[in-house]
Amino acid sequence: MKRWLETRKLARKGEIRSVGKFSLMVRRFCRNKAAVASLVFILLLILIAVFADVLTPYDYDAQNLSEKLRQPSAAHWFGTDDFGRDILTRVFVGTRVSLLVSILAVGISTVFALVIGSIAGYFGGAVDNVIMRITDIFMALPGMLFAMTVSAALGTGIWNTAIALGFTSIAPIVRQVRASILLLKDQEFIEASKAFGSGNTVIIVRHVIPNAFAPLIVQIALRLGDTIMAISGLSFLGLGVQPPTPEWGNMVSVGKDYMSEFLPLILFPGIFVILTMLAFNLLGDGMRDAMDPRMKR
Amino acid sequence: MIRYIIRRLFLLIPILIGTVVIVFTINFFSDISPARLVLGPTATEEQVEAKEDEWGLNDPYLVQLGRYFWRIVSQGSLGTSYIYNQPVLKMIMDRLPNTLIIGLLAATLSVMIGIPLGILAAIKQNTALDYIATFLAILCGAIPPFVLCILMQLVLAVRLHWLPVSGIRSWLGYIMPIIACGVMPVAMTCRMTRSSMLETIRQDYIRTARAKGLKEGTVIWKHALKNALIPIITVVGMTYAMSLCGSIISEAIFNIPGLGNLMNSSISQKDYITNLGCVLVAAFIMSFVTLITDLIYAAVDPRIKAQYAATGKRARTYKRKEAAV
Amino acid sequence: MPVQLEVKDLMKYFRIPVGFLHAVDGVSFQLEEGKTLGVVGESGCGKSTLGRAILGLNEATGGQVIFEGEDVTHLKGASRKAYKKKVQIIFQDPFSSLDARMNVQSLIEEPLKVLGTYRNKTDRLEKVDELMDTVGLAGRYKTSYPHELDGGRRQRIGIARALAMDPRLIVCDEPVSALDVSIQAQILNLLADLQEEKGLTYIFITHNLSVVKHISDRIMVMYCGCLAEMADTDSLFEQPLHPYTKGLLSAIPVPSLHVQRNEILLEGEIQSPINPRPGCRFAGRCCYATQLCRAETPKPAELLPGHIVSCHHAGEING
Amino acid sequence: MELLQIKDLRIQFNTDTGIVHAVNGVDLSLQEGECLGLVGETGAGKTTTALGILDLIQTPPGKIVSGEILYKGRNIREMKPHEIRDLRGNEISMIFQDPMSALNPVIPVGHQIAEVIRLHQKCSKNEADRQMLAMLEKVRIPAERADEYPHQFSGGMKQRVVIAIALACNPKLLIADEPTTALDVTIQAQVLKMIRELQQEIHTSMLLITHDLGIVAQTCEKVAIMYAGEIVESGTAEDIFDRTAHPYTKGLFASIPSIDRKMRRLTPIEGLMPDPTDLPAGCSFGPRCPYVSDLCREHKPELQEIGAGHFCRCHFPSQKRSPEKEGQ
Repeated sequence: MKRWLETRKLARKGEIRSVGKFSLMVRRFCRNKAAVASLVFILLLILIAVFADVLTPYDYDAQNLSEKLRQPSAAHWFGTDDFGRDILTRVFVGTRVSLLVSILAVGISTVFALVIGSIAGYFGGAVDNVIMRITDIFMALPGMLFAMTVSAALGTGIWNTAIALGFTSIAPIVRQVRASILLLKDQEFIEASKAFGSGNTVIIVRHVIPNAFAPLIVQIALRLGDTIMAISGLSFLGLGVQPPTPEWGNMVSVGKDYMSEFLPLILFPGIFVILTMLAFNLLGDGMRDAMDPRMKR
Repeated sequence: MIRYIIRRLFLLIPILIGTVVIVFTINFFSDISPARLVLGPTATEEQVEAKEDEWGLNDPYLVQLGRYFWRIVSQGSLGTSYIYNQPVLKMIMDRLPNTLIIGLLAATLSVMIGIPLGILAAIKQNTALDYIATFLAILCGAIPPFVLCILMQLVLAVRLHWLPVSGIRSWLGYIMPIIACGVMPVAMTCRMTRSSMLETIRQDYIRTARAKGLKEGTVIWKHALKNALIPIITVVGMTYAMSLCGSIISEAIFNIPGLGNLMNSSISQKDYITNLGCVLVAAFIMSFVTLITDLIYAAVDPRIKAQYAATGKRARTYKRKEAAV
Repeated sequence: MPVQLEVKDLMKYFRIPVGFLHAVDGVSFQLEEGKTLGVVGESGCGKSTLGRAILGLNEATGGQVIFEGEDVTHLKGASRKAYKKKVQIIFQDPFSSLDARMNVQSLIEEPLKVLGTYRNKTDRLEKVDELMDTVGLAGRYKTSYPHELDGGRRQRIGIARALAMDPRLIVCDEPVSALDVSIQAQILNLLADLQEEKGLTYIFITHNLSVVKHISDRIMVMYCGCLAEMADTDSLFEQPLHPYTKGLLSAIPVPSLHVQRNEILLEGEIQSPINPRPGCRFAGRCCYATQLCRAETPKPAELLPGHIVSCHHAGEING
Repeated sequence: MELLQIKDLRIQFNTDTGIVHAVNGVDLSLQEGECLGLVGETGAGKTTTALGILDLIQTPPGKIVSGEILYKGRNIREMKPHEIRDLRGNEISMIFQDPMSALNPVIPVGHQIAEVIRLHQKCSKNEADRQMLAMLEKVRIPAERADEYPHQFSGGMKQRVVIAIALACNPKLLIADEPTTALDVTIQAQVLKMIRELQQEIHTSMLLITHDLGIVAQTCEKVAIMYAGEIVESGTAEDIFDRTAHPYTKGLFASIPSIDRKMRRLTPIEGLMPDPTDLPAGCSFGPRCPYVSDLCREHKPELQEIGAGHFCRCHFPSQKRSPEKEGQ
């Protein structure tokens, strides 16, 4: 009944102006204020990341031992750290590091997972079986332990951290990609296309990938958030991104030692991590709801 | 059913072997020698070389790997730690109880809070209660564990002096680690319960139950909850699996001698053999909890039970039919 | 009229965890050009699988499909593509058989791209206009998406897509089952007009007996993967020979207060097509069943001219 | 006396795209022991009306805006929740369209039947089980299958379980919402026969909702045709089938391929049902009606009595009586 009503309503509208499924999604998304706010916040973070160097008059690495551990002031909005460096600048540069590493990591894992998952899902049979048994093994490793092991083996730094986190999150994405391809494969429109004599490549390119794309975007948004959390966790433990390169996690780690007398070094990076995580989660949820309107009601 | 369990237990073996092989391979190709770390920078190349020979680190890949598995099968030993010079198994067993206590309590806590809160939010959908619960759940899911641990330490221990800053000398020491491990699972369980309940309440059989004249409470608790449980069980299972393997970050911050702490130190100190032992134990815990989860599925949903029973028989029927055609 | 399609002892088994599902089990028929064969049966009787096997969407397990004198059962590559141009399908659910991301124009253009006759886009779009006109879709819907249209219009898109290949034979797999009666009538009229205009051959698969009677020249009744009875439409409705057909016909609810029917109520349920035992598959529900029926699968036999029935006792039952 | 009387029932749904007028002033009445067929196409508001009777409309988004639903003279809309619950499954029960999803998949079928007996008859568990087994026997399901789960039953058997649940407490009124649409023809015949027999056995009145005029002809004495949330024609089965008055009803008959007569072309109703968020000002069937006039476009016709007990919502009912029907 509900589907019918929606269709009927749109059937009338279709005579005036046509609305694609995508623009319908955008409309539903825009109605979700929290998700739109998150999107704005994330765009802001990206701007901060890009212009981190010019937003403040300080250099993130410029030490000033006479000015160390200062509380927030007009000159240093977020205060200064144990080497007298401006915390605001370091949080901004940390934003760049976190976003860069997580985008790289998610990019790596998504590309690999897409290829592997599509092969497993679309062709099935023995190939699928082998791939799934291997992912079972990877899934049996606790995520943080695995990420730390790989990270320790590869060494620290932006690229190594990205590769470590990317590599360790391939398996769960492979499963998701495979599941959504399996779901798609049974759709009648794929069969309809086969009835015209379309080959596998045509079907994958024209139907499977575009249809698997939307749910994948949601996954990517959620993954980006999770990865930022993992990066800061690794950096906090001394793996991942190492000082002097600022990163939210390693800043908090330093702040921990001055916990009882000096808060800004914990507070500001902490707030940035929490807000970023919140934003990516709300954005992901908002996009999922926009795609599957049933969940909203 | 028993056939299914046995089959699953056998399938554990390749998974455990696989995890060890993966981690072993990663460690094998790492270029930092544990011997160098143990002996310190002053040691000569020869001393390092001798130490590596003693540990068998200069043998070929397959020999080392084979030796590791052979030691497990023949002696039931996971080797001796490079750093602490103690049997790895003993080190793990000493630390496991602390992790298990915290993990079990944290996961149980999350179930006790997350599920009821999720159900409540679903029943009272779009009310203030629902919004608050949903917002709290999203917020709790967004706080990284290290920030949460430090904030708790700061407020509850350093400022208020209610709890010890770290260590588990008294039972009070367990409180913060349990909360730290429990917050994220509470959030996940709550959100999953809410969305699963909402999905179930929309089903036709719930309408049938209402049309019977049942009270709303009976409809929810008897007809809806059992159907909504499957995805909830998945999340709860994951929660238990993760918690029982120990939280590396919170054990490090609260200085708890547990499995997570051992993993952390073995990784940072390149104590590869201890690391492998931890991986093996963690993978076993993860797989075992997954198996339990799958069995609970069958107890909840008769359709899944029927499916398991069918997979047990499958192998034989297949062969017979193939012969026939 | 020459025979266009010949199906010989077609079999399609699916492997499932507990054994084999005999979806189609030895079906044979011939179909003349420009005629309509109605395939009726209840859910799970294998009628859709039969249609897909003829198209090659499910490769047959055994038997032969001969189209215009050529064996097309196991085609590969270019010859398979050539066959698909001549034989097309219209699906039951006009919602799931259309990719929701594509608008009407690109949906109808898709088969034209595969076809490859129209090299440039303008030619293709011209053809799209022509097809939309043929199936009665107003040009203003070109930019609409399937979810914005009602079931009838969506089914028209499906028909246009099938026609794009300029086929000789169309398998209509329950094309009107998802539609309301008033829309159903519109689509049935369209299909009849197209057949007249283009001399198409139809295999019309449905569970709705009134619809099948309306549109078919000849009807095949399937039961549990097997052919139960096949005859010209009038002869089947006037003189059904198989006990199952009799029960089926008497179960049709007729929208009139003045039709008196001697109701033959079929008891029991349809037998599972999974690992069936030998014997007549209808024996469990048949009031005439004997030891013979349970032991031996009946062969289709031509009891009256052009009237084929698979029943050991068809002769005795019908005197 | 009327068992059920619905007066000017209006139900709306608030959706993103606007207010959906699902039911717009429906009047129905049902005598004791009678069987009324409510016929209409998808989206005509049949199911919504039925759910409205049992107060099962999901609120929000749905809402009963106005009207009375009198059951034995009492207005259900004014009853307290516990009074309505006492009616549901006990005095008024419902059979749903899709047997595949109407049964709870994780509860044994026997328990699902016994539950409603225990609830309304306040009896012991053993007594309820005894009655449950008797009920299973009535719908011809072997008693030993009571402990099985819905997924172990075929569609027809599931629908029989649903019937057993609905009739377990000998209701006064049975609302059957497309009870056989999801079933095969031969199974449909079995289930319909069973419903009819049981209905007569326990003297239940029935509101049969369907889109299939054939089923109505077999089952119902009274018929009401629904279009766009309104009753457009109602009367005895003879009135509707032999003295068809409303052009929509006529159109429905002309759209159905006949099993008895050969015809080359069908005469479908052109166009689509109006958008329920934006109904036309005058007659809601006007845009599709071959006889439409300016009067129809401007003024909504009222339901008027054109013969004893035969009502029709049309400005020109008599002129449109179908000539070819008289031949039958």
